[in-house]
Amino acid sequence: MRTDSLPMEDIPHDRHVPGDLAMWCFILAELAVFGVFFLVYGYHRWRDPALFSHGQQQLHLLLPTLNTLLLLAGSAAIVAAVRAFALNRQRSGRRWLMSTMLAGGGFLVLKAIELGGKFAAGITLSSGDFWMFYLSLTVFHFLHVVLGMVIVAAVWWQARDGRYAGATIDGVETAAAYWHMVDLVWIVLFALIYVAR
Amino acid sequence: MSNASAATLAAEQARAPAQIKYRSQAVAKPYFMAAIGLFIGQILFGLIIGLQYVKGDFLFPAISFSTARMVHTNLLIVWLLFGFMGAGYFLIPEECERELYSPKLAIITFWVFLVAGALTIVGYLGLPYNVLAHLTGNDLLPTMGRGYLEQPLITKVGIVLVALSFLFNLSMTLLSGRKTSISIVMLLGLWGLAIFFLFSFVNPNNLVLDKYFWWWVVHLWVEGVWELIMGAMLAFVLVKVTGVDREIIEKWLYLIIAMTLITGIIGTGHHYFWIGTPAYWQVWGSIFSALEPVPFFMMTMFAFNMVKRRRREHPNQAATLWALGTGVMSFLGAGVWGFLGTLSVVNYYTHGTQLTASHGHMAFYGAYAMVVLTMISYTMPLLRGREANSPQAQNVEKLAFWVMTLSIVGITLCLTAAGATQVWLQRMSSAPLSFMETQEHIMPLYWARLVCGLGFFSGLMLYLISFFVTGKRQD
Amino acid sequence: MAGIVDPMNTPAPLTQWLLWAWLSGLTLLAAVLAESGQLSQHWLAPLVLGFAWLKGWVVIERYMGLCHAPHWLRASVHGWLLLVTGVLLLSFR
Amino acid sequence: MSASFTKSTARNIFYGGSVFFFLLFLGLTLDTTMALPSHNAKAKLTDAAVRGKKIWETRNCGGCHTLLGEGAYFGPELGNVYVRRGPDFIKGWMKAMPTNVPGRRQMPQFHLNDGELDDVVAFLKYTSEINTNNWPPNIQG
Repeated sequence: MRTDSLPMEDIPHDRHVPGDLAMWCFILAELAVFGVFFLVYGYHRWRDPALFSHGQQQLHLLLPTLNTLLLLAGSAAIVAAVRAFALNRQRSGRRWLMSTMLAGGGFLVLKAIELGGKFAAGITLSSGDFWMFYLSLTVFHFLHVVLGMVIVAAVWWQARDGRYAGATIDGVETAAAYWHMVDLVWIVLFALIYVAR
Repeated sequence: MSNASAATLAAEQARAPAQIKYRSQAVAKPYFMAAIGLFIGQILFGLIIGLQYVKGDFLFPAISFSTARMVHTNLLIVWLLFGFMGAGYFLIPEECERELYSPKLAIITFWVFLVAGALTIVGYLGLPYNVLAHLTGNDLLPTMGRGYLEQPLITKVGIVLVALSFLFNLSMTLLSGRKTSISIVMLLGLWGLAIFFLFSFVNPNNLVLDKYFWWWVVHLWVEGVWELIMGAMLAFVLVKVTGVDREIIEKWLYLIIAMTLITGIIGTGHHYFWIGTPAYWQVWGSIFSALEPVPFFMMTMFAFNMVKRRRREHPNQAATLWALGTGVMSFLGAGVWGFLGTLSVVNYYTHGTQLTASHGHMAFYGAYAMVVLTMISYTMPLLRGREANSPQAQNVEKLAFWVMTLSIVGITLCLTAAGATQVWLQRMSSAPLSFMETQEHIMPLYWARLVCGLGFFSGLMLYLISFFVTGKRQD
Repeated sequence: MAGIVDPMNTPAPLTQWLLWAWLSGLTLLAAVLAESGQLSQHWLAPLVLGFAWLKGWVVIERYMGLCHAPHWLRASVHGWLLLVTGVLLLSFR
Repeated sequence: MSASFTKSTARNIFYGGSVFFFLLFLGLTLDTTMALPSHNAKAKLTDAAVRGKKIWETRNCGGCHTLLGEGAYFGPELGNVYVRRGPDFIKGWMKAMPTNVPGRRQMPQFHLNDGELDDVVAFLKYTSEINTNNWPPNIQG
């Protein structure tokens, strides 16, 4: 399968791409999308700081802070999972993957509560620039957490069949890379929309 | 009809050439011939409307601009569809390693499509458009009179039936054959083409919704599923002419089309800036469509990389040239020229000007016309019983490549300058001129465009001639 | 085999706990600073964007493991983080 | 450098990414269709305007003109022509076609009766009321 991976892999401290290169292409594309979204947000905020501050004042910090902690915990758990599989500790690895999914599930529940409140208050994408960006960015990110959970769940499922026993743990690393990307984007999003007001 | 097609089929099979792997691949030949014929028709009508831009009353009222333009754009779509179908009939049996499910059905489909297409064009030219609409049942379900979808209702239904017959034939072939990534991507693209065409039957009274779903055909075709077809065709030819390991080509194919759909689907939003849709599309559409050049750039790099890593010297150098040309010109036309007007702050001034036309010309030629010509260039010699044409014939074909490509670059540059003039005089000036006053200022550029159009036509004639150059065989 | 990961490329358990505590601590600190209202807006935005950069740096280097990755990849992701936090910093005037 | 790049991962990203972004597109489409009535509250789609739209389509007006910037670039933008020229000018213009000035671009005579001309005007009034986010930049279209 790996027809164009280069030789010299056994040299110690060799530069190593964590996970599949195709996934890293996807990650870079996703980062580009979010990056441009953030820059456009910055431009609009710069043009009308009052509108954005006013909108931000109406956001509560409790749920997003808990959510940040949950995503970070999920990331920490998947790092532990990669290490466990690298050491061929299958049971432990699967448990850490499950922890990541639990953390992600918690994120989704809290986020749904937060967004539900906004929708109940009649806020939509057409409720002005701030709410447009708030909803676009958070819902878009929310969907990425869902996708991240699907990927981790698929890896967890394969791990049950011993797919990552001994030979290769590419799949775990690939899923972990995606999860960390989702986390990284949220770290910026959290600072940008909720905290920096 | 069936007698005639059976006879044609028998004739095709009788001279099934040695070089194709499966005899039923020969059904691709009439499709490609029809494609080239309709391509010539498209360019002739392009010349007529190009002339009408400078001599406003040329051929009026016999052929008005709106009619000639409709023939120009509809022939474009139809010849590309013929090209895709020919490519499908050639590619799928070879990839699936079995004969086509039903060559007979393919020939029947060919004649139905050709006759329906010809009748539609005759209707456009021979009848007033509203009479044609009335006679063909537009009052039952109004679908006509929208760009690219001007076909009468019965033609649209015919297109759906032709597409279903074609897809049935290919899908049955694939289901019982070898399933390669290239053939799966090709079929996914063709199924997507058929499914999104169904939105041509959606025409709400609300103009905003009408336009909204019109783009589900037009944008999701050319910046969505057609790119899967294009990618699969290009990958197929590259596997053949470079001899690079299929596994490598196929994984790049997946990655490129993944990027295409990731950026292109939401990228539809760049059409939703000013048609009465909510303002947030300006942000969503700009962001995603700004990234649409990425897959085109990857496609270019892909084509050049594979040719650089080639493991054989294929005698058909013309096909390789077309493949590389597709990579470059689709990036320039769809990627770069598309990007020029895609950000909402820029598009506010460029929307609905000749700048859009400049992008349209180079993108359609660079991506879709060229990929079909790539496929024809690779397959036609095989369908005619040889691995490659003689060097003399290939030289004529390569010359045609350069004349057509440079002419389209000329047309694009003229139209870009025309669009910039429009933006400047009509939209940004402190004392804006009216549309028609602005047009007067652009006349020299329209003349230059017409000259480039004549250049393109001569290139196309050279291309046609290249099929009749015999010369000495290399092997 | 490309797929086999040197376990040394992943942080050891103690390091993992420390990284997690550091990231969570920065998060809580940012939230508390914002809630307390002690800081003026002029200082809050640069501070929390700085925190975001610090956290992102840890995620990129240690969680994603890009400290062991080829330089083009590492630089791309770090460049993204710097660009985003940097430009956003400018947007708060 | 050591890296793996497998076809199966690339394939999964293609399928997953396409489904993901298509579902997102459907979501945005749903939001758009729900937001349209309030976004275009001013645009009155009367019966006459609906009839006018059919006339617009069956005379292939978009073969020469743009409407909200979409169509052909041979004749002027007509989305805002109701504001630019007014109803009487539009009807008089269509009755006077073609001008038959040598060398000038010609518009066909469509032989519309007065009722049909009123329908066309009603349609163009409707298009001028659509909330286009302030496009075009000026009255010239």
